[in-house]
Amino acid sequence: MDPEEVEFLGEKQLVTIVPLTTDDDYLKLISGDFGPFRMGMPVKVPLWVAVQLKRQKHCKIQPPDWMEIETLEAIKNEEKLSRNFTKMPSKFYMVEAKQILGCASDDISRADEIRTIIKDIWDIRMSKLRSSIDLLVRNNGASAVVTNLTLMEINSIRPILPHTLDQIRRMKNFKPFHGWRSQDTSFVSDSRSSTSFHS
Amino acid sequence: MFCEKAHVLIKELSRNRDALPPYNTDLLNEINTEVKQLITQNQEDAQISEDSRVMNHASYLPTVKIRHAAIKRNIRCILAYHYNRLKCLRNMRWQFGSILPPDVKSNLSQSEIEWFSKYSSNLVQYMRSIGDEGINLAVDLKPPKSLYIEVRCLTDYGQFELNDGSVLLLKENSRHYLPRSECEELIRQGVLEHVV
Amino acid sequence: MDLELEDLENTIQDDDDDNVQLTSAELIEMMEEVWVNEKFAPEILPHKQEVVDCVLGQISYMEKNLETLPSTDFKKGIHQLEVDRIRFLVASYLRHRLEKIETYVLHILKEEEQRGEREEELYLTEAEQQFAIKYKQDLEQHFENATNFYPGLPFEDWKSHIVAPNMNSFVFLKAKTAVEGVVIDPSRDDDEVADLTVGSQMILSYNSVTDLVKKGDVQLI
Amino acid sequence: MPLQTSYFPDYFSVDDILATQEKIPCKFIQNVPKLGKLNPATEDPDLQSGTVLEMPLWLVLEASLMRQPIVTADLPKVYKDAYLEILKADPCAVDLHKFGVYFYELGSYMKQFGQNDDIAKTLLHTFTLRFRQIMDLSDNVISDPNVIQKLDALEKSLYESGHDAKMKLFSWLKMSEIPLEAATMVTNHKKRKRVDEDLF
Repeated sequence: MDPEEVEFLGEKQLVTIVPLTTDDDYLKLISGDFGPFRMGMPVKVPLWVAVQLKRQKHCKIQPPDWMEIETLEAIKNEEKLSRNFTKMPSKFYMVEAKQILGCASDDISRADEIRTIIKDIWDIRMSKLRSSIDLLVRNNGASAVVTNLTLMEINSIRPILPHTLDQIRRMKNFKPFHGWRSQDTSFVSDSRSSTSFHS
Repeated sequence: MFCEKAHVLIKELSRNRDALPPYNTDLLNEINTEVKQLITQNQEDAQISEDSRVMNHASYLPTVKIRHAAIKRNIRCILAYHYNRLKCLRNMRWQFGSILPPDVKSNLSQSEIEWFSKYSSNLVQYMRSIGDEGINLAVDLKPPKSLYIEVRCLTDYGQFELNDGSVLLLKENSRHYLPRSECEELIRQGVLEHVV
Repeated sequence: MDLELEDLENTIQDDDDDNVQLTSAELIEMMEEVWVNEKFAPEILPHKQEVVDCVLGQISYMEKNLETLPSTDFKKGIHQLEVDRIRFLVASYLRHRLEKIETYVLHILKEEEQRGEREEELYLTEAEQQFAIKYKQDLEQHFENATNFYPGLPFEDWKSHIVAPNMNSFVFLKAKTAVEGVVIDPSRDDDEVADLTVGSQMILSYNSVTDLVKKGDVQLI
Repeated sequence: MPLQTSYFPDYFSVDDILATQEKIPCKFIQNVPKLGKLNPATEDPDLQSGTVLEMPLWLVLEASLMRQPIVTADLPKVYKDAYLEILKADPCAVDLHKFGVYFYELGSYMKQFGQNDDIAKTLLHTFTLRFRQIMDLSDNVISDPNVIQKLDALEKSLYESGHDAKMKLFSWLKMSEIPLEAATMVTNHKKRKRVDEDLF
């Protein structure tokens, strides 16, 4: 899966925007109704809608609760101390961070610091992930629980982990694709098979 | 050793995993000749082998078996060659559309050209059947991010009409702000470049 | 200015499951799940033509409505983008299926025939079935052209070594319902099992969860 | 868009055909009349029982795994104890490419010849211990071609799919928008065309 496709799935996450204009009509999308949009009144919309409206200067984006220095520092510390993966505040934290910080950094105080901490958290988790994968492969594992991994993280080890486990499995129960043995018997019992080519 | 030419053929495939070099008629003819020879020899020897069973003479059976293995191997290589070229050709249908550039076409065999046009019409027929009005599966390859994108023209393409009826001139190095859905195909064909 | 979406029937009937009522939002959600499952399952999954048709119906309804909306309305662009997003979803899903059909054409047609004989639910739509049959014919014709230098040449070996998907491929999944006793590696004798709690995620062999994916108890991710 | 599957050979698989083309030593245990030309060392029109030759794996498989075998297979030296010991000692330090381009695939076929399972165990051990190296390698944006050259074909394909994913993630993280691109075949095509033109 391409990262853009993970992003695509993450873009339906709801975020809060503050409209800069008023429009009492609901936005009636196929994927749900959103609105009404009243100047200054926070309202939830899918991330991709928020980005469009922000680009057209129709709104400000309110960062999610967790997108804030102290919360993120706490998450980062916990991630560092814990042997396991901690549960992230959003299963699409990277997508949300990239999109919101990308188009609405003027709506967020200390956006650069936030970006750095999120990148730190990602890096800590990635290095943990690589060690766990290595262990799984060394133990010739046939399954693993990955409950607290987010989709972007899972996608970052695809296809290398699934493919490696596929190959380990093949090496354990190797069967060549050709059924060499069975072919032989039919041939011997019919020594003329090579003479019967003529249709 | 048997099947050495077939091996050369497969190595050629292996070197060109995403491209189509000229259809190797000469090499294939040589392989075909080898196969025909093996078959003829086997027919003779299998007959002798059959007779010698009665007369208790040295058997040609091992000879026949080994040649038979070589025949099968040659066929596997011939088919793998054709199969993998088709896969490549199939990808070209998705990337170039139903009309191939002449120099690609000149690398194909007659049978490949026929296959390509049959595949193309099979695909079109399938795409037409979807939903009420059909759907073009060769576009919308990536999740859309915005309705309009900035593009730079890479060649002197000429006039281009948009769905709203307006016409613009695509000149080399000219820049345009266009609906993504309308220029996606030109980007894939290398006429326009998406400027990020 | 008004989009007249009030007229749009916001619920769609799904005649498969005793008239389950779906909102269009749930429909899109379902289309997403169907797309991801098809993307990651090594084999072709049972078709979801009803879902696809409903989604396409929603799109054309929306597009018709959009024609009446002045392009000055900021909502118009958003609606158009949504239509494009959903069209991508459907197109990508159908492309994945076509690619599997082409790659495993003999295997899929054989299984489909057996399903027909057993009067089971078919996996291909009618149009896909036609595409597959045609694809197989054209492939065979091409192979015949390549081997007709010797009449009666035994070139059918490839049909006894049919290209089939690797059902043991490892996949990531998320449990939508609690499932107990998923056998980790069904092809082996050790009966190592896993229990899936709702929302838990795992990587394991597709073979272990084939039926659960088709039943909708687990979602590939 | 391509179907992303890990290596799983089938009848048309170029890699399987190349792997089974590798030569392995074998000994004829029957006379094979008329096929003396398989042995370049003799003018004898027939191949005599007792002849020792190197033949491609596909032929050895056909000629040995039958009720009345024509040949018995021997292991190529890289699957014999001395070499296996090297792999057991420090698999990560080995230039596996020199052991064989299709080291694992060929090794897997060696199981067919009824040896003990030491080969199988060593292959798995080697593969799983070298995995970290391959993963780390694919995680680098720019990788050292000298290191990549020391991988066997299977490892290389894993490296390539891992590296490809890494590059996609890398550009996703870096860019605000991923550009729509010309089809790879179109760009390759253009490149080739330019090369052709340069010749004149």
